[in-house]
Amino acid sequence: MSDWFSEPANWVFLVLALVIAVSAVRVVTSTNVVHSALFLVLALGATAGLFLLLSAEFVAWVLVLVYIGAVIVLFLFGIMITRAPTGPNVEMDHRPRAPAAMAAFLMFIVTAGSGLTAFGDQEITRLGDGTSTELIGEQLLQRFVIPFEVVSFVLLAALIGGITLARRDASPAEEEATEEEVQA
Amino acid sequence: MPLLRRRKPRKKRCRHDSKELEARGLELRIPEGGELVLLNQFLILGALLFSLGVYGLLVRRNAVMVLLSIELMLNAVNVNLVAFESFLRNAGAGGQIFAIFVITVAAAEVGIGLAIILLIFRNRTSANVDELDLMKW
Amino acid sequence: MAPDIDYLALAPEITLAVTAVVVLLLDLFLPRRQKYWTAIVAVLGVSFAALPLIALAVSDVGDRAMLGGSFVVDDFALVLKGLFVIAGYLVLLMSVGYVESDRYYQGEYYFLLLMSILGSMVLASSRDLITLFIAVELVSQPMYLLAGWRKGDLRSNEASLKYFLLGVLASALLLYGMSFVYGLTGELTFAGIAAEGAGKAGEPAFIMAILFIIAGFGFKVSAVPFHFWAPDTYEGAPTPVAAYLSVSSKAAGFVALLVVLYSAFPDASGVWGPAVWILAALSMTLANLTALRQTNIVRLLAYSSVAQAGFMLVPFAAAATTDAVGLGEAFAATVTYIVIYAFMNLGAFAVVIAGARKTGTGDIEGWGGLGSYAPALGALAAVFFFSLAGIPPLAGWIAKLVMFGAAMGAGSPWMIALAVIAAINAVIALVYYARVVKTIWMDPVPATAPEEEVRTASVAGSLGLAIGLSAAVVVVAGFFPSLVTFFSDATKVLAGG
Amino acid sequence: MNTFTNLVLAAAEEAEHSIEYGDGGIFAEWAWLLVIVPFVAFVAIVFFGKRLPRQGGEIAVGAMAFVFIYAAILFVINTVEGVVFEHSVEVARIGSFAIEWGWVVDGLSSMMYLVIGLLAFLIFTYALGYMEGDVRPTWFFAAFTLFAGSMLLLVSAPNLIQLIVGWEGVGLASYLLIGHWWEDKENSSAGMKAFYVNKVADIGLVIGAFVLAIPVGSFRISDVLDAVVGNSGDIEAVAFWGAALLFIGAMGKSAQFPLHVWLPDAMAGPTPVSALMHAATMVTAGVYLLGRMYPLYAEMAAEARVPVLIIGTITLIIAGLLAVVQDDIKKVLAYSTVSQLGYMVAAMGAGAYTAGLFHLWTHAFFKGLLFLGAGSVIHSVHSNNMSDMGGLRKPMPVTFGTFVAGTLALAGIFPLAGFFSKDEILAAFNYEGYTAVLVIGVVGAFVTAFYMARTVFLTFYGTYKGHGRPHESPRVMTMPMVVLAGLAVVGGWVNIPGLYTGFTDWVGTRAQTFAEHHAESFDWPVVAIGLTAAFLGIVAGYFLYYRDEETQQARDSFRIPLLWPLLEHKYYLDDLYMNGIVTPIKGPIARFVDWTNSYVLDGIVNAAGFVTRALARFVYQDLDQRGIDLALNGVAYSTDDLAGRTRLLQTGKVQQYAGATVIGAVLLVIGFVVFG
Repeated sequence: MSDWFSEPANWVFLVLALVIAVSAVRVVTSTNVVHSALFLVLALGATAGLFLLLSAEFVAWVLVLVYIGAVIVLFLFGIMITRAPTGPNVEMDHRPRAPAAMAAFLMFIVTAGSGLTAFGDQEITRLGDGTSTELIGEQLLQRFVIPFEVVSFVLLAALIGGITLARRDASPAEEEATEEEVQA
Repeated sequence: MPLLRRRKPRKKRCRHDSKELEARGLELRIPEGGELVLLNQFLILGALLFSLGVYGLLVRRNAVMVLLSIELMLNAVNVNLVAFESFLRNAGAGGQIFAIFVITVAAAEVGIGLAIILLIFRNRTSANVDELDLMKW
Repeated sequence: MAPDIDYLALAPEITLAVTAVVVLLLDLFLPRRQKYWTAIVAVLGVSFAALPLIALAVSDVGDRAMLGGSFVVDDFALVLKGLFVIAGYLVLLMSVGYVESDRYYQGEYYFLLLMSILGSMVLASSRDLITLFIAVELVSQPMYLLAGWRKGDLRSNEASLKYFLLGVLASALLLYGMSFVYGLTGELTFAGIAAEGAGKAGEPAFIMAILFIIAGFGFKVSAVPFHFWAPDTYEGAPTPVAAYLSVSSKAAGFVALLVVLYSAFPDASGVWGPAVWILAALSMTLANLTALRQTNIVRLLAYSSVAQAGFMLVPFAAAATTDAVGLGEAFAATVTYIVIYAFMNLGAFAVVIAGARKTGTGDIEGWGGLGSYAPALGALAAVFFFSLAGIPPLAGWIAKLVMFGAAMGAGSPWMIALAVIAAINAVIALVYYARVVKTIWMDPVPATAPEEEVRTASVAGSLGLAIGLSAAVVVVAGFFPSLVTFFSDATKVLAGG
Repeated sequence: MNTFTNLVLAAAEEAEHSIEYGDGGIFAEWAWLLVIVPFVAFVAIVFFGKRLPRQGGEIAVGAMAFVFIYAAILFVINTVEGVVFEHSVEVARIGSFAIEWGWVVDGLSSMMYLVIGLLAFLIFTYALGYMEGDVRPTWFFAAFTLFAGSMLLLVSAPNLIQLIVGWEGVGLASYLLIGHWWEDKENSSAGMKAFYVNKVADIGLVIGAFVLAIPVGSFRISDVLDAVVGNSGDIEAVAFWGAALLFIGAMGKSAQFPLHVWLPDAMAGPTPVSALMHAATMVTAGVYLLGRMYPLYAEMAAEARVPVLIIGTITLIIAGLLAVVQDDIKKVLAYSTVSQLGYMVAAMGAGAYTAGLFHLWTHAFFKGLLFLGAGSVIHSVHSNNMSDMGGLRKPMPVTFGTFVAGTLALAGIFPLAGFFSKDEILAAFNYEGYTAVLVIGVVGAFVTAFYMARTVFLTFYGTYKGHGRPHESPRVMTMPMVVLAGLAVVGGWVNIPGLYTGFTDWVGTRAQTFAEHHAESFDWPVVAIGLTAAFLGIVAGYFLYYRDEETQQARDSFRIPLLWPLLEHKYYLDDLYMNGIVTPIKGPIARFVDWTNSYVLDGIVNAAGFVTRALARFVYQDLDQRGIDLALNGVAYSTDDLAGRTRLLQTGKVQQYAGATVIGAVLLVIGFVVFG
């Protein structure tokens, strides 16, 4: 065990993991929606740090940009627009929580257990050998060009559909009016 | 640029000989010294995130909170994928690319989810998922 | 260095993508009253997508693989793409009248539907985890939105949210499983996974990964216990969307399952066979029992579709206990069932759309006497429902026969037990299918029925065409099953049969 | 390497594939017309029937006339030269199995063609009169034609798949026909009941077909039976199970105990339907299946004949007793049919292939006749209940005469048709040494004669108790009855042991040879016992129901409640107590004591009748109505109850669904890791 602690990367890991774990717990237990969202930012930020530790820079920055830059802002907008109670709210959870906790616990046993049985004490031996962003870009546009193109359609569909669904409907009369305006 | 670059070879800790690795079909991986960073520490963190996400999904009443929990679960997958990628380090960078796709898809999902939540909120002035049981049995 | 792309192989997808974008652009410039052009373009685009498929089918080049074997156009992919195109075509036809009649965003509606069809097309060719995952997402995400398309209807909102939340949960499970498959084998392509994973079938982590993937796709095919969204979503969603969910989306889930299980985990059939056995038995029994008590016709069809998914899973379970030949047969049996199911279920939904307009209700009781004022519709309803029940000589019977053949052919006691469960369930299913037919034909017209002119109003042309085409297939394939088995035999390539 | 093109070519090649053997001649080669013509007629009636003067009835009758004439020609050819012909066309391949359509012309099938063609022709003609002025005659004739066509498809099947298709088609058509007058909810429910019960039994048929086909690698009946006869392949291992499972299917269609419950309810359909269904089609399908697969039962799966024999025997006596207490004339005949089917099945179980089929043959004539007669009576008095009839001998002479001929034939009186066939079955029981079965068979013969005598006396003797003025039916209805009456008299003369055994030769003309257990000549003691039992039955019926109108009424004053206790629950119980138990005990038993004092000899005969009736009442009220119906309803209820519970899983709460998904996935993993 002392060997493990003698490895500086592990200290970094420990700190990041602790931050991630604590913020993740707060995400699911906080009684304040905004706090939850901000803790999610923290968890994701620390995850990005973890990715840097694993020398996956590109993914780390994508995570920061996409999540912290865009998704969380979206969330905060969502929270504001839906006027979710931003203050502490004890009614945030179902009662009793035990069945949910049980299910989550079983899930943890299964997911963590499979990792433990499969990889035991195998090590990440090439921690520092980062995959270059160049390779990722090349791969994305070579081997994974089809999913790359398809995912753009996923985003487009989500965008178009999301706007259509979320926007307030004008009454038919109003629509007619705007249309006439446009045509005029 | 990697955050930590350690090149000090520590051969004695290497638990895998190349033969075993070949048997695993990972000929691309060149053992150059263990660093005692276990794969499992990442996987267990991933499992923890995933399970916490499950807990939040099951227990939160507000739909936005449920969505936040789902983001935790998807993030757990990213942790797994990136950790596996550094563990395997095969030339394709598949794990990282997979993670990028997961992030993108998750973003799309958040957009869709918030649109739906907004719609429901407008119609019912509440975003609590447990109040939605018009249809059952 | 440009990626090596076979454009002919991609032509069906490209056609659809272009159509979708054209629909979207057209929608911007069309005045409100002429939005129906989007429907016409969408239908035409889907029809055109069939042309390259035919060209590929008759071309002399064999399998076309590209991008390191992660995108393959073989007979399996062609057959299923054909199915997706036809099913999409029928759903579009069903949608036309339905979408026009209310305040729907037509352009966006067709765009999203086309996106989902595009996703299923890509899915059929996907041979690596990333492509498969993205394709699955492209199939589902537009559907999350379309389920809530009746924006003012609380039920539709609820349908959308339930589908979305459970869908995302399923995606998360799927991804978690996939991440472990990647970690354990170091491969993303199915061929690589199959090669690397050969000796790993007994590892708990591998078992977990496979089962999570099954759970993820189990959601898409709505197998018990991952089916809960289906009844609620079908009931609340616009009916053509429910039809699409119960046919194309379900078929996409099956295609994904077939591809993953047969081509990525051929050596782990000892794991997924029994798992699928459990899902099949649960799906058939639970859904059929619950369907007995349903009063809403769409909800009844939802449970029916869950039960049918159970029947489709039966041959999968057989794969675990059989030899290579049996594997191919089990594979072909599932494909046969999916193809036949697609037509009979789409037909049933189309009849439901037409019938709901005539009777003004989705309650089965309100459908009493439909046969007396709309005999053709009543007769077609009988055709589809009896086909779903597996009454010869309708096509549904062939599907059941093939399914039984695969189960019995495997010969193990477990499979015979499953065949018996399936047979008992076929009887239970007959009860509720026949009850609908009986209500339509033999019950009096209820007092709540709308006035004469609504009841006898003619069915919209496109909807009628959809019903007619489905009925033709269901009847003709019953007499000439080789029309279907010919194609499903061709798909055996994937199972190495 | 274009796989699609190759597959097209291969498929085209395989479709040509067929087998033929035996000397067919043009008539055997064209025998597919027998199946196609009714289906074409069906389509024609559906689309054009409404525009025709008789609403499509003429097409139906024409098609059946064709079937009859063609079947008669085939039959004659077969009697002359013994045709064995089989032709199959591949329709599709499923896995390694070919799905084929084809037709068989051999002794067994040509006998069935003739029975179906003849009965269908006569009954369709009769229906022209009977259904005049019906609410939807076009629908009726369409479904009726479909029914006959499906039966012919079943009989002509050279493979099990086609047999199942025909089998299901018969079930579907019967559902349509039984529920024909669906304005009355009971009728459509009866149709559904028949459909469901048959479907339950069909599980056995379908699985049995696969069980037999898989080791042989073919669904072709001739392949399966060749494997059985040649003892080749793995068929021996599955023979018992295959045979037993097929018998479950046969139990459903041929209304064997305890799956007979649908048949009495099926009387809700129009009488011509009952006649065709119970004489020539539907119920004979099970017996035909046993006959078709008989080489399997003969040797290899001989143990599977034990349940066949037991079920058949139970059915013949229980259903016979049930017939004694019915007031509805059609129900008497319905239970009588079940009972006679019990004879046929028991004969098959005892190894008497020819005897079973012979009884099928004769039974078709006299039971068809009796149903037509009953229909004629019902048509005239507008009631099914014998308590509304009586004294019809004079206003309906033709009906009376033919009905009596049918009764005597059914009772097995020499030299009518039923005598020969029933005697042959009893002789087979004796020959095989099944003494207990023989005794039950003889008692059954007594019961048969008794309830038929009761029916005749209650219907045609005494005074008229109904409303209106009964009248003879039109000629279009009476002519078929006269023809059938003739056949009921002479139909048995085709197989007189020691004199002329043409029937044995006909039905023995088939591709596979097998050993049959058969008595070669009359078994005189059995003949004597059987005849005596029949006579005693008639005499008992005479004493109980003939002597004068007063006693007739008093002795039959109890009314058996109608069969649907669910719907009239309360009424049913009251009725049961009053009429079913109290009155019979107060009245007839008191009189019984009186009789034994006055006429001893007379009393013995009467006692037999009363014991029969008491037993019958027990069987009907306690066993059938309470026991079996309750058991079957119990299954239905518990299914329904279960449905009510499973429904509650769908709580509508999305997070509970999510929980179920998570738990489901996790438990699967845990289960597989721990137990796998």
